[in-house]
Amino acid sequence: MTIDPSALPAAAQAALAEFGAAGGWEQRARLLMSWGERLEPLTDAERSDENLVHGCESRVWLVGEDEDGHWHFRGSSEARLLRGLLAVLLARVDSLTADELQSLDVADWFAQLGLSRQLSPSRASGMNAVLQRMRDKGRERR
Amino acid sequence: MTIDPSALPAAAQAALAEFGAAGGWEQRARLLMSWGERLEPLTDAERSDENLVHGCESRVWLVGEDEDGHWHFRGSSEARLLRGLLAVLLARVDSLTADELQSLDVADWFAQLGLSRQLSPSRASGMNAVLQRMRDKGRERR
Amino acid sequence: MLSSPWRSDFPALAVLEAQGEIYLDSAATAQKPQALINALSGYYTSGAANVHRAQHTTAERATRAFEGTREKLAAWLNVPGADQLIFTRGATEALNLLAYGLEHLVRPGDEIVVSALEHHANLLPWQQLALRRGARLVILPLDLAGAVDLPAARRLISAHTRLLAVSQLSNVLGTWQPLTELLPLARAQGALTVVDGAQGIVHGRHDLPALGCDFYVLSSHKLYGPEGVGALYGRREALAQLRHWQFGGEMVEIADYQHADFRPAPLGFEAGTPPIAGVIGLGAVLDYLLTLDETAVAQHEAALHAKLVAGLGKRRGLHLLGRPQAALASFAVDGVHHGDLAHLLTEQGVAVRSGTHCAMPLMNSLGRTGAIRVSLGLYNDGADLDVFFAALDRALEMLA
Amino acid sequence: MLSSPWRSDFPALAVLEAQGEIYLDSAATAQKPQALINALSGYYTSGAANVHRAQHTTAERATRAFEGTREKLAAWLNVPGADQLIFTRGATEALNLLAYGLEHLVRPGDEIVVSALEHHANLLPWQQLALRRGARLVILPLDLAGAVDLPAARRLISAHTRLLAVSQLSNVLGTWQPLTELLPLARAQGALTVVDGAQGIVHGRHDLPALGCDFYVLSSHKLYGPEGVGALYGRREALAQLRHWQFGGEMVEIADYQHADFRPAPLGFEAGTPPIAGVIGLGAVLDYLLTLDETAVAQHEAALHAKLVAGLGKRRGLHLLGRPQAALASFAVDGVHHGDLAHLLTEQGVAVRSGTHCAMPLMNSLGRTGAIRVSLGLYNDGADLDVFFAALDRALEMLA
Ligand SMILES: Cc1ncc(COP(=O)(O)O)c(C=O)c1O
Ligand SMILES: Cc1ncc(COP(=O)(O)O)c(C=O)c1O
Repeated sequence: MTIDPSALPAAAQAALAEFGAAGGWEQRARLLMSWGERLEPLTDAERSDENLVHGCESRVWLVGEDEDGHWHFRGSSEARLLRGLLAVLLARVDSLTADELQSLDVADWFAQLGLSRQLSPSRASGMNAVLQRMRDKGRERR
Repeated sequence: MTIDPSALPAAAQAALAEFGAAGGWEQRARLLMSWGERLEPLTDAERSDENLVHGCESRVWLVGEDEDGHWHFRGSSEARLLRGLLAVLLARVDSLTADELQSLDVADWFAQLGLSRQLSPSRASGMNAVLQRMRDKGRERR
Repeated sequence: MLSSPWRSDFPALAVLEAQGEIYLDSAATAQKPQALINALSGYYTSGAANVHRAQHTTAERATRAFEGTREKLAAWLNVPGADQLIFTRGATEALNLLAYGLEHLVRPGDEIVVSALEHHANLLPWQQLALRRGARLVILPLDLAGAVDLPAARRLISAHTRLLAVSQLSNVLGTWQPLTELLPLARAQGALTVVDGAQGIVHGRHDLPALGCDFYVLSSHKLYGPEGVGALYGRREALAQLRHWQFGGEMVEIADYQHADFRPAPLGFEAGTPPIAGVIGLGAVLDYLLTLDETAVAQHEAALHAKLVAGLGKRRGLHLLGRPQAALASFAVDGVHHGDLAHLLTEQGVAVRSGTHCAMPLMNSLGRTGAIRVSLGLYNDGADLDVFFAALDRALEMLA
Repeated sequence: MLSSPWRSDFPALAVLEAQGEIYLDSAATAQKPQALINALSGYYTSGAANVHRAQHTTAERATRAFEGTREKLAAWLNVPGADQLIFTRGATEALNLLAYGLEHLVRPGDEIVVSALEHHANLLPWQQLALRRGARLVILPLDLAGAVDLPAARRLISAHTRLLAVSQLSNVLGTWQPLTELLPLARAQGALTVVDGAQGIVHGRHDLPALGCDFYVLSSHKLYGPEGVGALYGRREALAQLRHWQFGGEMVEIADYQHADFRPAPLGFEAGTPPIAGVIGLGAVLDYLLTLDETAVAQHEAALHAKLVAGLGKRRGLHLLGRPQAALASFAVDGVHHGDLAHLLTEQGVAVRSGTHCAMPLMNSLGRTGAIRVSLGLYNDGADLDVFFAALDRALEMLA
């Protein structure tokens, strides 16, 4: 279910605009890398085994806080393109409630960005595992 | 390796002649049944678990004696057509030495009788298992 | 009359017929639809890859198709969450996985309960588990029709019962087992329940959550799919009790030389490269089966089965084993060895199965050394049965 | 130059090429020859049946074809007596079968020896066996080239050694292991020897009796055959030491409710319906491979490999893992994450594998979080490598 873009957080709207304008794989990859660089950094303490998302081929860490029922996640990865994927995912999920997290159609989001293939069922990209971790966090809290 | 028929025991020569003349499956089946009836009977004591040939779907018993290096086998089965198969096998192997048993081409023998299909690799017919048991007996004794 | 509208979807039927062969052994394994052949050719022609491992395009396609089958099978069984389905080599491996994976829950003196009609695959793993752990294997007797005797089951399923393992549809008697009554008896004692759906899955759609078992196993090759593929369904809470069994490949989360952590179900129980084309092929078969009119299939199968049972009932000296309700019928004939009958039916191009049907203890308890089983697929026609009956009569005449 | 005369026998290569994809991940799984596709279609079109069970004609044909593959594989490996080959789902299952089937021989304090480069499939079953039995898992270190260090092995293989399990060809380093020196060290101590031939089997024909191991495992899908099929070879005396593991179906000799006797190898270790079409398909692949000029294949593969290694050697900041001798090469690039490289290679249609390649402990001991692996099949052309190198250079430029 595609959401009216204007209902999206500003960062997500920016992602839509920028990736929508990208001409090919090379531009998309460069965009991903630059989005990755803008990720809020994690502290060394946050890059802990506990925050490691299992099921990714490259290491990905995720932390999240529930602020009045709205979730804020931060994350990082060793790999630059993964950081970029993480950044566009975080842009989309920012401030969602646990319920919204459960029902979010991430495949659709990545499709809108022309990044469908990156949402792999295997552990290679790990975005599915990241999303699962977000949902688990949301569920634990209830 | 097909042997000169005249070198075969009389019973085997008879089998070749009779099965060679059989016109179709029905005649072959009736022949098998009549050959089966001519099997030397086993005593109750000989129909023991020990003499049971494993690996046959229907029960088959086999006993064998080594007379001066030449093997004589007797056998029986609950099933009539199996008794027939056993009879034509016994006709062929009678008086063979252990070495001859090892090298006997049974597939060829059954092929000559038009009974190829009965020499099944599965446990359904069990003729392979019977042959194996004969060979094992021959080998044990050496 | 009684002609299968789906027969031409299965190319082997025509080939066999042209050779004068009639296939009535579908309970052993089913013939395959063209949809499967196309799926296998298509997959191998367009590029194979290993699954869950690499990120390249070929691997992505294979992984998506592979996981797609898991979703399709979940939908077929009304299972919420495809991660409750583990792919195995077949029903047998699924049952072995259970018997080893649940071993830690079985203590000396515990009882494992199976029925008297189980296929070796649903008997021996439990028997051997009982022997390993000093537990007792309890056998539920049957009534005359060939269903588990419920009053006896009420007595035998007790506080000692740790696990109940029972077939849904008997592969020898063709009887549906009273699972709706049996499973609650075990559950009430806190015992785990395992249903062997190897035959049941082929006849009608089943709603596993509604059935209420903890585990259910099946084989693809009986459901018109390829061999080498099967599945184990487990309720989420039940799966969580399974210990890891086979090790290697992608089932591991983290490994060092002396220690390793494993992934949860399903991947944690799928060690090594799975039968990828086979799983994809099963998906294509499910897609095909979904295009069929379920009611029409059920009616056709019921009509065939009625004709089979009625025809057998007319032969003198012929005894049915139990009172078959679906899919197949097994019988013995006074004074005639099943091996002889099978031999003469084979000569006439009729493919039926003879022997103990991987249920030796059942045969012994019925006082038989074996029986002939005739079993049906949705592609069989009434004419197949006519051929069978004619061949049977001729064989019996020859053996008289 | 460097063009594979066999490429057109593998239809997927052209299909992938038309989509702008280059397959360099054959060590994960190989593409399949048309001969396999034909064999699968042919088998399912002309009538499927279960094996070793029924006597009807369809079953006879299937059983003969199935057992025919066992004979062909025995001939391929120069094994005298096809009954020394057990069909499994793959190398992983074969190794698990060994680790469970030999468990009774391992006592607390015994040592099981593996090398530092083992695939998880040849590490975890032994690691877990050691944990179950209170035995010690001993790790043989590697030399700089990536082969087991023989002086260290001479020290570490001792009277405590009960079993040595080692790869023939490393799936990460592409190095042949010094089996001719290693195996006698174990044998001299009365230890059993297991060779993981999953990669080795694909490159050159091997004479198993001459190799002198007790057990050898392989997977069909890496040898251009279908997934879901593998084999375990055992010397007759070694097989006799295996306890039965999975139970059910035709592996039983005699069963009653409380006790059963099992058949010897191979059937006693093939519980349940096997992957029949897959096994028959592997037979067709072996037939196909037999038509190829062995020397020509070896020369082509060696030339491709030399080109691969030389090309990688020219890239600045690129480090090969070990000194690859055959089939594949793995590498890391200073300051570049393997996941990023894999991502950008994928975008350019190049299928290589990145990560730990099911050998996490090896990666850790090499101080790497992962690597890129390029692996070759007999269908690859020199041009595939040119595409790869161009894509690699572009990716490295973007990541610079
Ligand atoms: C009731 C039942 N359970 C289990 C099995 C075993 O199935 P598979 O051989 O496919 O593992 C069969 C098939 O023969 C069966 O009929
Ligand atoms: C060296 C080695 N051993 C074992 C395996 C496991 O093979 P499979 O996944 O086919 O069981 C592999 C394949 O990845 C391998 O490369």
